[in-house]
Amino acid sequence: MAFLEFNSISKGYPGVQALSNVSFGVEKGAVHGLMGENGAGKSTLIRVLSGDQSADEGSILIDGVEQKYSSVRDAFHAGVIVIHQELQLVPELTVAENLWLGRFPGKAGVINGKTLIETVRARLDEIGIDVDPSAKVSSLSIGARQMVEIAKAVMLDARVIALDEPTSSLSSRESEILFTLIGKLKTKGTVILYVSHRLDEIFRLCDSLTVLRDGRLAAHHPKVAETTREQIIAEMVGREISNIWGWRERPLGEPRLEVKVLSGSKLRTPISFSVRKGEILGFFGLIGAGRSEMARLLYGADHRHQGSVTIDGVVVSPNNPKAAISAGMVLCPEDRKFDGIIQGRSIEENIAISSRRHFSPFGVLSPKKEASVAEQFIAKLRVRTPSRKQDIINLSGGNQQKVILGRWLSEQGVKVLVIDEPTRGIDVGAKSEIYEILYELAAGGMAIVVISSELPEVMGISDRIMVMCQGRVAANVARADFDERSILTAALPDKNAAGTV
Amino acid sequence: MNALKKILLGEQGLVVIFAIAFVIVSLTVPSFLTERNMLGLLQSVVTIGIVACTMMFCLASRDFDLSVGSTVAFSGMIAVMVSNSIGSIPLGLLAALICGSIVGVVNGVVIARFRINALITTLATMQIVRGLALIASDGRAVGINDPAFYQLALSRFLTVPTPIWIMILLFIVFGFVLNRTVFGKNTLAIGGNPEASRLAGVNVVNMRIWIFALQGLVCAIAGILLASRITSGQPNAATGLELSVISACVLGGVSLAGGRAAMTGVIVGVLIMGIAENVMNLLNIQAFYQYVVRGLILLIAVLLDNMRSSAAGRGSRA
Amino acid sequence: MNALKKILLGEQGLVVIFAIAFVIVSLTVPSFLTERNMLGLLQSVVTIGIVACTMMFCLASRDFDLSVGSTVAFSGMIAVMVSNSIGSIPLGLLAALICGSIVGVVNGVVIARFRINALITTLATMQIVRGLALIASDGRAVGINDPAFYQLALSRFLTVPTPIWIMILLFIVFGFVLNRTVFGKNTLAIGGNPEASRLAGVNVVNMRIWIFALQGLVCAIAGILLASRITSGQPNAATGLELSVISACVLGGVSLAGGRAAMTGVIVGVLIMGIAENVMNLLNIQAFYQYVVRGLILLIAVLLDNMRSSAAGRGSRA
Amino acid sequence: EDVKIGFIVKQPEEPWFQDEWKFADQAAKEKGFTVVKIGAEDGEKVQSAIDNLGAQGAQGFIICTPDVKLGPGIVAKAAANQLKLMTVDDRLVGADGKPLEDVPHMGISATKIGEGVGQAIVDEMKKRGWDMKNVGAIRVSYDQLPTAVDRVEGAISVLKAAGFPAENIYDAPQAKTDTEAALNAATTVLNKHADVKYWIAFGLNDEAVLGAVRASESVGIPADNMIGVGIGGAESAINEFKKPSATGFFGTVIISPKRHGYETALNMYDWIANGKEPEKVTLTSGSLALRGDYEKVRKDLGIE
Ligand SMILES: Nc1ncnc2c1ncn2[C@@H]1O[C@H](COP(=O)(O)OP(=O)(O)OP(=O)(O)O)[C@@H](O)[C@H]1O
Ligand SMILES: Nc1ncnc2c1ncn2[C@@H]1O[C@H](COP(=O)(O)OP(=O)(O)OP(=O)(O)O)[C@@H](O)[C@H]1O
Ligand SMILES: O[C@@H]1[C@@H](O)[C@@H](O)CO[C@H]1O
Ligand SMILES: [Mg+2]
Ligand SMILES: [Mg+2]
Repeated sequence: MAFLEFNSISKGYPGVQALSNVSFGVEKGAVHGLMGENGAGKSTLIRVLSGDQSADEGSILIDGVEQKYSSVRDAFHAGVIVIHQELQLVPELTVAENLWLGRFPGKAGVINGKTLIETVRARLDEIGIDVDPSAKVSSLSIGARQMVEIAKAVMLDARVIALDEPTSSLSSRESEILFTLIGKLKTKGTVILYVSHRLDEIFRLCDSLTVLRDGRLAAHHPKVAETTREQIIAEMVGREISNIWGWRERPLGEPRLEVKVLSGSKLRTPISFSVRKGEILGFFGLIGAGRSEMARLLYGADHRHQGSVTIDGVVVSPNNPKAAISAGMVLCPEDRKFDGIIQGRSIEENIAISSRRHFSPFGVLSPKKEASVAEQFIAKLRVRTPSRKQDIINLSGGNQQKVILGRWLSEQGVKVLVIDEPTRGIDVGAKSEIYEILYELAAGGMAIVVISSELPEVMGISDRIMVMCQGRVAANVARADFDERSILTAALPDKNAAGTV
Repeated sequence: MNALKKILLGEQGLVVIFAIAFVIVSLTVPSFLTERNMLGLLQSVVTIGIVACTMMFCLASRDFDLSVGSTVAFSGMIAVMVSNSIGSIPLGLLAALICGSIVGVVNGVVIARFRINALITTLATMQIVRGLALIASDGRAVGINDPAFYQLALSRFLTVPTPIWIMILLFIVFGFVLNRTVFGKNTLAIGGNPEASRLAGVNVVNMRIWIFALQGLVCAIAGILLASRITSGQPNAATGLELSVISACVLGGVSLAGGRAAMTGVIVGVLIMGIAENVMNLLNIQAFYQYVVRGLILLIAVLLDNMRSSAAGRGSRA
Repeated sequence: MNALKKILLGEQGLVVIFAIAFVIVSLTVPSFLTERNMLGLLQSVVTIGIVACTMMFCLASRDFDLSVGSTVAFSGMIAVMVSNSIGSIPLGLLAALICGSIVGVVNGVVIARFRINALITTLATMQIVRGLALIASDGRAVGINDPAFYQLALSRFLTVPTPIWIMILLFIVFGFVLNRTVFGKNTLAIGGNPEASRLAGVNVVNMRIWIFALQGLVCAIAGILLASRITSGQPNAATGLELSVISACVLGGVSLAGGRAAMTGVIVGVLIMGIAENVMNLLNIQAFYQYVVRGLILLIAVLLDNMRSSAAGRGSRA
Repeated sequence: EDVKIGFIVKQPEEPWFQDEWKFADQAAKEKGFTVVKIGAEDGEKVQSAIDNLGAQGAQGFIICTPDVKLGPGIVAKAAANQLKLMTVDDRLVGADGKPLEDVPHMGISATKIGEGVGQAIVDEMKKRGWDMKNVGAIRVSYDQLPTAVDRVEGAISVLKAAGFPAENIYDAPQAKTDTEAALNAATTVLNKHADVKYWIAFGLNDEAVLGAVRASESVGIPADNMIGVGIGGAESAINEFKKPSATGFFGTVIISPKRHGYETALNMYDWIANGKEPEKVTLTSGSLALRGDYEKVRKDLGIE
């Protein structure tokens, strides 16, 4: 019998059967992959495992013992630790406090602040995570926050650790740290459940694999090595996807977007570049390289120190998102939770929030038109939902991302599209569809800026790549010269310090 | 059975619960369901009802306004004092509307532009505006010189007094604005996630200022009607109005965390508050017990609504 | 210059601003900085100060409590009535503490367990508890039989009256609890991110109930001291206390969005409220103008604090 | 036909109004009619209370209005609901500030009662042989309530007439009408004038004066050096007299809720049932009660 057993787990939400009758087992010391399209039920399964949600039916066995926990605390005592898809940190507390939250050490409820920090510092050093334990989490970058989240799981001696898309906001370097950690845990016999949409990672890390589809078990592979990418994709999506990037040559026109000496408080060195009609310009860099900051400055989301942004020869002014949108530029932000989704509102409203001004005479809505736009993008982006009226908060992470994309793709008269991490958390099937949409838009003359931390993605879809490092442009590479090694080298900070650029 | 469940748990569940309660009260409380009492009841909720229209927007966009009571009193005073001194009622009303809006704009600018906490800001303006009303009138009510002013409240159309019509009109207008206009949807979006809304091109600062300005304007309307009904401008009028209005809104399902609001809910909330008061007086319930009963009604109403909505599984992840 | 900037913009900036304001007031307002006036000032903020200790926890965990004023009055009544009827002051005090805690637990259970909005719940209990206080006493003040009860408020230690010591003690205790205990950290965590806290295994429901229970207990302490100071239990005491206490907290930097609180801030907030009142009376400012001045002080205090913290670049994206 | 009359008061929590209601009920029991008791704290509540009475078929009502300037509105509303109208305690005035003579009224003049307070203080100061130049006066004020202003101004007018120096009268504005607020405001005044040894205090009601007395105790002024005279004479004041040793709370001007509650209700009943219109104006007076004689005074007024 396997160490961790799921027995006919079912879980429904109003209008959605998130899991039906899922059973599989994982051996001790194995890393087990969990794959599936957005909304397939991966996070739900993990939430059931973590004691956060209870299954409608079915049971979980660890080491042959049926688990009857009803809260996260019980699960923790049973040795189960989960890192959720959305970051679960308290920004107002320090790193050390976050790591100990829920199980603070101390006598009679009194915390010894110093030991708290020192023990955390020691553990972080040991596992190789470079974060100050006394720093408030609110002062950390997203990447650093993700590392803190991961440290949370690794610091405690758990029997089962589940990681829900841990690398979606990590750079390759930080991902490497995580992979090393997973290797160490494996040797200790810990069971690791690993959710990811990145096939590379699955093949590299996982021993066994389960594929979910529409809440059901689509496939179970006791040995990952014995399957192929194509097979897994087919099991997930139900069809074959041969070339996920699908890039093809496009004619490029006049410069459409021109950016001159742009700088702000988080991006001190001024940046200049331009994008031509029909061009897809990729921005690559490590996390914290300043790409998102550049995009926000470009869009007027943050205060600009200097610089100008011109679209088709017209200067965008004043410096705020509304003006940018009227001038034909839109930004799809990287952080869907804080900058993207509008909680409590329906999918339809989340899609139409910006574009509805085109079909709302005198500010009065036309519900029919709004509905049809929403339906169009729900279908086009394969958003898994029972209805367009569903509250966006009830969607799976990837589906939320798709809705936010839909918001910007449904805009009319867009001349410049800036997308920050467009496929973060999105399944393989939908990815290729999104790329297709980008090519179509580019072919129609749009200038597109894509920011991504996934090198294969930037290389796969861009006509040109600008590499950023520590707030500066480190390289500007044409498609003909794309080369993984040189792009990565340009992105690494150490070399910049040596002044080789 | 299932159909009943569907109705009770649906969007309009609160309305249905309310309707049932209404029928029960009508059958059991003598002289409740008479035309006279109904009109009296409606008149008694005119101020709360009118102000709730815009408070709904304020709460839906995650703001908060404690200054409404003072603004109602202040603009009522202004209407009477200006009418008296200039001798023109229309100019008096205009002055009141302008003053109300100014209070609103000041609130809005301080809150949205200078980014000061709405609770503190409106707590401050609540006191400042009340102080101004007291200073202007030396703490005493100001009588209305021209009896034509009373007609605002006394006149009737189809046997229903004008203030009730105005309240109904505002319910319709603001219901429409909330559900059917970009303004309404943007309000809800700001409440759901202000930063995301800003990035989606909503001018959040301006929207918030507009909402407060509207709130001030609507308070002035309520203040004018109140002055006309009580035939004087009273600097102490409408104290504590803010809590009643906010309760009515929350009772009607408006979320203090923003992003959730519905006009029907608010209307029901307002009516529940009014009916509770009305019925307690009809039943001659002792003053001290009225406190307890009022509190219990509030609790039961939200409990019921909560049972309903959690049975419907809504907001489980919120 | 730079050092000054650092002090002003640092964590303790509000304290520094306050200290500067204090010095200015001391130099300009006659008879402000006398021992007698200082003690009088401190006594005048005892109720607000004591209740603010736990209100801070309540707000920091994203909750809200409007029932504090009623609970203070109610438990004061209980203390007096039970002492009178049993003839034992300790038992009277015990009864008051128990009753206060019960109100708190009821609030907590309804809010945390039944998931009812805190504003509505405490608005309801505020009325219910006030009603109970009125019913229990038939709306009348109840005199204290045993003069020993007065000694609670009249006795002094090192020339400082006992209530002030108790307030200081509670400041220290709750300051310690907030910063140095699991309870305090969990409170901040719940306010900062309730979902994350729940997922980290913090028993959010129990924590919230505990916080409300403490709030009730502390209100009872304030109620007892108040009854002793005014030598009777008064059912109408402490109306409107809730807003003063919440303002003091917010003024002191406690975030209504939860997760941010500091005892020094709250103390400063409480003192600002007390000093404003005291100075206006010392300067003989007319009653109606006091409203305006009080409002302006509130606004200026938050504006200053805001300028400070936005210059420090904190919370730019929050 | 069943007689039903309303009794609307402005501050239902105040013991005074509780008593008025109690005595109205007593009359109702004796004559066999019904009293509907409604609290209405502001003009809007008054309007709906009258509507409510009309709707439940009352024939008339008695009111102590939250503001006398509400007069015309109340008269109009009563007429619209065909209700007979009488006022108690406070008399309605028109827009011009003149009393509405047509409405029967039973009450006390706020100014008169204030004068009573002033007189009691002046007499006692003389008796104790104080030199008014060395005496400080605490005017516990709540100026947003017109009755409160009239009362303290009444007291001040008598003080001044008796030669009390106006510059020795210090304002202690209450933020609310409870004892704690009065206590805090009075403390500041006492501390500001720490050199003054002898003090007098007056205010809106007993609670206000009690605050000043408590303040004097907390800064160590002996009871003999304080003369506070309140208004009302309900429990708050009685409790003070019951204390084992005398406090600075010297006396209170008791006004009788008995006549106000009982007689008005009876008059209204007679008016409805027998068509006998009440007197246009009946003024009652307050009587000073001291620690030594309060029981007797209360008995004389028919309370208890
Ligand atoms: N609280 C909820 N209410 C309603 N539906 C829900 C809720 N939580 C999840 N769902 C639905 O359950 C289904 C499974 O969601 P889940 O989050 O498990 O997907 P996932 O496989 O993790 O997807 P992704 O790759 O996008 O993260 C989705 O259709 C989702 O919309
Ligand atoms: N929520 C936040 N609040 C304040 N600052 C933030 C926040 N998120 C990110 N930052 C700042 O932005 C910078 C980059 O952060 P982040 O890790 O998000 O990089 P990224 O966006 O993934 O990378 P890039 O900037 O190259 O796009 C950091 O310096 C960080 O301090
Ligand atoms: O408000 C007062 C009340 O307190 C009582 O004293 C009777 O007269 C009223 O005017
Ligand atoms: Mg997921
Ligand atoms: Mg980025």
